Amino acid sequence: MTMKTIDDININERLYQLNLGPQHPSTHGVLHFLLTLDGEVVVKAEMLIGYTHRGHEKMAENRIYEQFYPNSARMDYLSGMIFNTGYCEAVEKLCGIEVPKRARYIRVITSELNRVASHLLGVMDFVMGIGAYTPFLYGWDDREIILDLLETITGSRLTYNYSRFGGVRVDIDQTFCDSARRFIDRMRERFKLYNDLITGNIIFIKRTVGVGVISKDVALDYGVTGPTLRGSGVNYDVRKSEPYSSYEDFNFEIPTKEEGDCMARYLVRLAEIEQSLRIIEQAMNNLPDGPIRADVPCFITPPAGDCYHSFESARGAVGYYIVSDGTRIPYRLKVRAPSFSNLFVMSKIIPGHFVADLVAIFGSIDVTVPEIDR
Amino acid sequence: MEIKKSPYCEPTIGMDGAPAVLGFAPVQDLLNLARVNSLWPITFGIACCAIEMMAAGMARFDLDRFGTIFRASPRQSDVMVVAGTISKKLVPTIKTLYEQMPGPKWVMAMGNCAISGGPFAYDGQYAIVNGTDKIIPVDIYIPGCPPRPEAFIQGLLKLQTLISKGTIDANRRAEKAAGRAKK
Amino acid sequence: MLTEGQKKLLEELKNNLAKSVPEAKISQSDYVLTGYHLEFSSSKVGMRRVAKEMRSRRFNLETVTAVDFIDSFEIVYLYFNYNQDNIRVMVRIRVPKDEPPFTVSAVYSEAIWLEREVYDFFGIQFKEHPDLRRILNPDDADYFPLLKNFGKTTITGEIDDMLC
Amino acid sequence: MFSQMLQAGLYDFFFVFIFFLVAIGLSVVMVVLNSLIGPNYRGKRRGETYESGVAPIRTAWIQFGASYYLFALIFLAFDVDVLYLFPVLLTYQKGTAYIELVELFIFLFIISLAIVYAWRKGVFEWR
Repeated sequence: MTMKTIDDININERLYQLNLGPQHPSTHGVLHFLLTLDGEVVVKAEMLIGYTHRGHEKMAENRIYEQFYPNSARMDYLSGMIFNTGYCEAVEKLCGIEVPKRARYIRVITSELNRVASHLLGVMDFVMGIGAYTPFLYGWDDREIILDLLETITGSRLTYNYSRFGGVRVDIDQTFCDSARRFIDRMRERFKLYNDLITGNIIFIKRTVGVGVISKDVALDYGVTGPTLRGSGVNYDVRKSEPYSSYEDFNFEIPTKEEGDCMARYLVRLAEIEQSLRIIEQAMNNLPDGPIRADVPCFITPPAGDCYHSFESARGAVGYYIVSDGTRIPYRLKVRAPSFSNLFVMSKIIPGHFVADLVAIFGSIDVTVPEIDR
Repeated sequence: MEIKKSPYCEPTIGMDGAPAVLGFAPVQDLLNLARVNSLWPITFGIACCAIEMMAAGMARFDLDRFGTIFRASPRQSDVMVVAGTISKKLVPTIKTLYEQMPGPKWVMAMGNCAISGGPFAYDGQYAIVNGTDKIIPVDIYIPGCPPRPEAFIQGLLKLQTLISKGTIDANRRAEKAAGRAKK
Repeated sequence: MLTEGQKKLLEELKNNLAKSVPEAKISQSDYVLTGYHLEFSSSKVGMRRVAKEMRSRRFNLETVTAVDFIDSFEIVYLYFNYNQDNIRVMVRIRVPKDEPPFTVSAVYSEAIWLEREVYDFFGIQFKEHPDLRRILNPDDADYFPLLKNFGKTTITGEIDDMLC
Repeated sequence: MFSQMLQAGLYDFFFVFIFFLVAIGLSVVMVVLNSLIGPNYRGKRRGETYESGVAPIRTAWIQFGASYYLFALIFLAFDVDVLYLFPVLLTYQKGTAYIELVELFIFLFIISLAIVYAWRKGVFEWR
């Protein structure tokens, strides 16, 4: 691999190039930061990605629509359920399939559970990047409950294959709802523990307040979406702006913070867990009964044309752009990965920070690497 | 089924290394008891299997019971767990990390992607390498996509038996196979 | 269906875009079926003027991608306005294979990486791009994977007898 | 030589000498034994500095910022006074139990004043 030297800054003796490279505990996955350091201060940060590029989009052009189910959950495996249902909704929009109400509610419940699990891991990974290891264990403790919950109906812990075109695969029963309610009550008490353990910690406050501030213009310029954008004061959430899968039936707020620093993004994610719990509760309280899947032919053949479906994953606004030429194989399938744009904003805000702050900022932006590399 | 030599007596394939100076079996078997109960894997999570490896390390499945602590640098680790898809861009990194690990070292290929390219292996694939054993010698294969934390722990225990009773088991299996072939 | 604000913004957009890029075809499309409200298609030019227009209205550049129609490329820009009334504008620029288009990274810095990815997959050399290098594939790769003539494109035959 | 040492009352330092001998012996044994019992693999990249899986771009032998030296000096402040703790170690059991302990803490307190001074002078703010 040819190494990149700096083009605009001439290398005088003081600048040192460091690889915060593919294998590093703080880059969640294989992500390569090529840093130009002046002592401890980062002068220029360049991200080299592509270490887990698996060619999802080329695979989509070789497979019929149904064969792309497993791929959709393996792009962002932390919010696998959200990506899976998103892919099904994109193709349903293309074919004009009407999903029964119960299936839409089940999709909302499972997606919100998956969002809570993803936020838990994202937040605790961010906190561990700063040096606190115990919250990571507590976060995983709650996450394991969600994984068991989702495993009872989907059969897998991480890369779900639960949604089908027209609905979902397995119905949820009363035991699932009871254990989900028990989890919600338990999670509500855990907030007090997380606030004492993390938010109140003076070291955490000193390391995150005022670090890595993303202003609204920079966010607009770099196409940042998701909790990272909401931390900078823009209340854009696809579930509210373009309600899909009957999100308009539930009332929930979009938590936003104005400061735009690491602490703001952390607090936004914690508040979003709270909102997701509210959505799950409302969805389970008035869960309509009825079929869980529309009668859809075994292999669908969407009409020629293209469509773009946007939905909200734990990291931002994901979009499936499908161009179909009338056959059973998509002509082109493009996935808009929010982490791709969220990561690029770092090359704008990192210069001037310490190397240790780079880890804090990177953790607060909460990125999944295979979703960037697709 | 050829009798597999125990790994620490023979340098792994493709590595110019010398076996131990004090390489006699009783000394090494004694040391294996220490090596078996302190296998330190390198934190080298690539994709989805990395999350399951993390889950195995957490409080519920608790890898510390087996003396397994995740070390960040290859200088202090014995086991390289390749957890995830190996893309062509990552191959030089994996080789470098493997070579920078001190002996005795073992490799666990975790997940279908590391074993054979998994769900991404088809004949038009341009981006990934179909399996870890095309780059570095692998000792333990853990199937699953992603394998459950229990499967990762079972792979770890299988590696431990491979180390401590590696030659004895292999020889016994070889004799049984030879016996069946004669009948 | 379309709120008052969205209708007004749509009208405003239509004549502004028509003014700035006269030779383009602008049509309103059904949001429920296609996911975008306004469709703007032109050939070879116009992407920078549209980008400036969108940037002045604080639209967010969602994605830049390309589709390989054997004889020519179609570069797709998607703009979304998340401030007040949400409108999504689909911009299609039909570009012949040998004539590279201009970059919009001067207006939207996010386009630097998005266009690098399009170059990485299709080989479209965006003119005036700050540093057009490969981003996802290995740097010494000599192939452009998402072209229709690269590798195995369709395996319909095998799927039919395999599945049905 | 041994007998003069005894009369000169340096008998106590004999134990310190054994302490150093054991320390040096232990480290030598560990290094030698390690290279004997373990197999050594000499891969191509074995000698290179580890930089998270990628070949390092330039060597680290460049001019460093002055702030790094200040941090090293701060460490030295406490490192030197460990040497002065050895005599306390030897005369520990002669007086009553608490005298040496209190003297020890007074000594440490005075040493840590250097740290407080450096802190006030703003050594820890990275410039």
